[in-house]
Amino acid sequence: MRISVQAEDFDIAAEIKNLRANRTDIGAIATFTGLVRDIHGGKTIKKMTLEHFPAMAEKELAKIGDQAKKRWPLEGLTIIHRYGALYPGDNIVLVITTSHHREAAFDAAEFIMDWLKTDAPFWKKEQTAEGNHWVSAKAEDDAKKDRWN
Amino acid sequence: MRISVQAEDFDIAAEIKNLRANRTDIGAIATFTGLVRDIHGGKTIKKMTLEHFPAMAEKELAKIGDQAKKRWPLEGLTIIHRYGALYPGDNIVLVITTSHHREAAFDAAEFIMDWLKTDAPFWKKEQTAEGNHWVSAKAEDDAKKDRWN
Amino acid sequence: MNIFYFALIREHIGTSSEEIDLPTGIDTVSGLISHLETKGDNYKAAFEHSDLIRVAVNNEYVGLDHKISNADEIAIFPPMTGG
Amino acid sequence: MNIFYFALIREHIGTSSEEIDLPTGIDTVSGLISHLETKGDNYKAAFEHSDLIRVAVNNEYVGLDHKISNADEIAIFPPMTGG
Repeated sequence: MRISVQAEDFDIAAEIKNLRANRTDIGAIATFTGLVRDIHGGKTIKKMTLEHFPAMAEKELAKIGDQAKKRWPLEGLTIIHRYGALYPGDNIVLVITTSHHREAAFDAAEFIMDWLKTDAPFWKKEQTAEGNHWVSAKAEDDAKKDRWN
Repeated sequence: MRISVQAEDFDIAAEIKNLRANRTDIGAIATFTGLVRDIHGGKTIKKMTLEHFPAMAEKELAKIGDQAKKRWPLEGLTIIHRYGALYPGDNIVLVITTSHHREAAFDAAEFIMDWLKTDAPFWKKEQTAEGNHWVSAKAEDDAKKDRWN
Repeated sequence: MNIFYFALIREHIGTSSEEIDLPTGIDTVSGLISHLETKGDNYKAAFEHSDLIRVAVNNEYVGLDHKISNADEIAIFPPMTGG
Repeated sequence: MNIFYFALIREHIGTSSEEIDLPTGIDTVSGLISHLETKGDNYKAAFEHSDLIRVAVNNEYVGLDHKISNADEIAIFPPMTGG
């Protein structure tokens, strides 16, 4: 399991290559990339600043990854979350899961994303023409997480 | 929507880049890569030959893609399916979905994979130490497809 | 009519395509398959398990009761295993 | 004890961390928050909506009734919005 909390961008091709290595037993690779959108809640986003809690961030991502590995037979798992100043079109988060079977890869990636939204210690602040504001947590994100229980 | 049926390998990074272009309105990118595994049904796979029906293959992939686009608000969609002689570790199929929201991207990619398994005119023949055999269609694949109805 | 065979069905029959004249009185896919079975044991073996036969007429999937004419192009193959 | 603040709560309070002595008689997270609210309007604003407060003690998420001592390290922040 590779976990990284970083300011710099990630390279999805390099990350997939790293998980595949020279293995020939992987049947399925699912990836999810979350990006900064130029519009959110009807407002034009100029910039997004991601604050994080360094002492907890990697640890919590690893915990979420461990939960996914307990639930599904994964061959490999990568979670990368960026912090700092980001702009529309920039990458925020990357999840890669590899498994013998497609369903495990898909479900684990979606599970990890759902849990990241509510349990990873990151906070988004958006800069718009009308000013800056912290993004509110969404009740629907709690609901998405809860469906895995 | 980009659809390709090809003998040559694909480059996931180039395909993602192509879908992203310079857009800043994409919030989520889901990808799925299916690969040849070295073991299937307890047998060691030396080689897999994928036969296809050229007159229908791209058309059927496009139909499945169109169905996904009707069901979910996708920003972009790529489906690539290889044919010919493949070896363990080789790529078989790539699906990429982009959307404003992660759930649409995940669900559409999974839907497309489920439908591909039963509706795309491709047939897998495996070469093992004990001989060659055509892969049997799985009842569970029909069940996976049916859950979308 | 032109008939195309794929995968295991192609291997049983021993050719990937052939041209035949649809006999008078046969106007469905299942009728065509019954007719083909009279052509030899290789055809019988190919069509032994009717639940493992899939058919396309003019590049569209159809059921076994689909109506056909001599102008149609037929493809016969096992359940697909792509993806 | 060391207290760390993040995001909107950090901005309301005006600092990302501070060290305080846990007053005698206070031994829960909610007790600590009530105590902090006596320190000024900036704290009151930060903790106005108790359902928007999340807490970690020694880098583990806890509930508001979690027991604390002066040796603990506390982090207080709004609901997370990562991913």
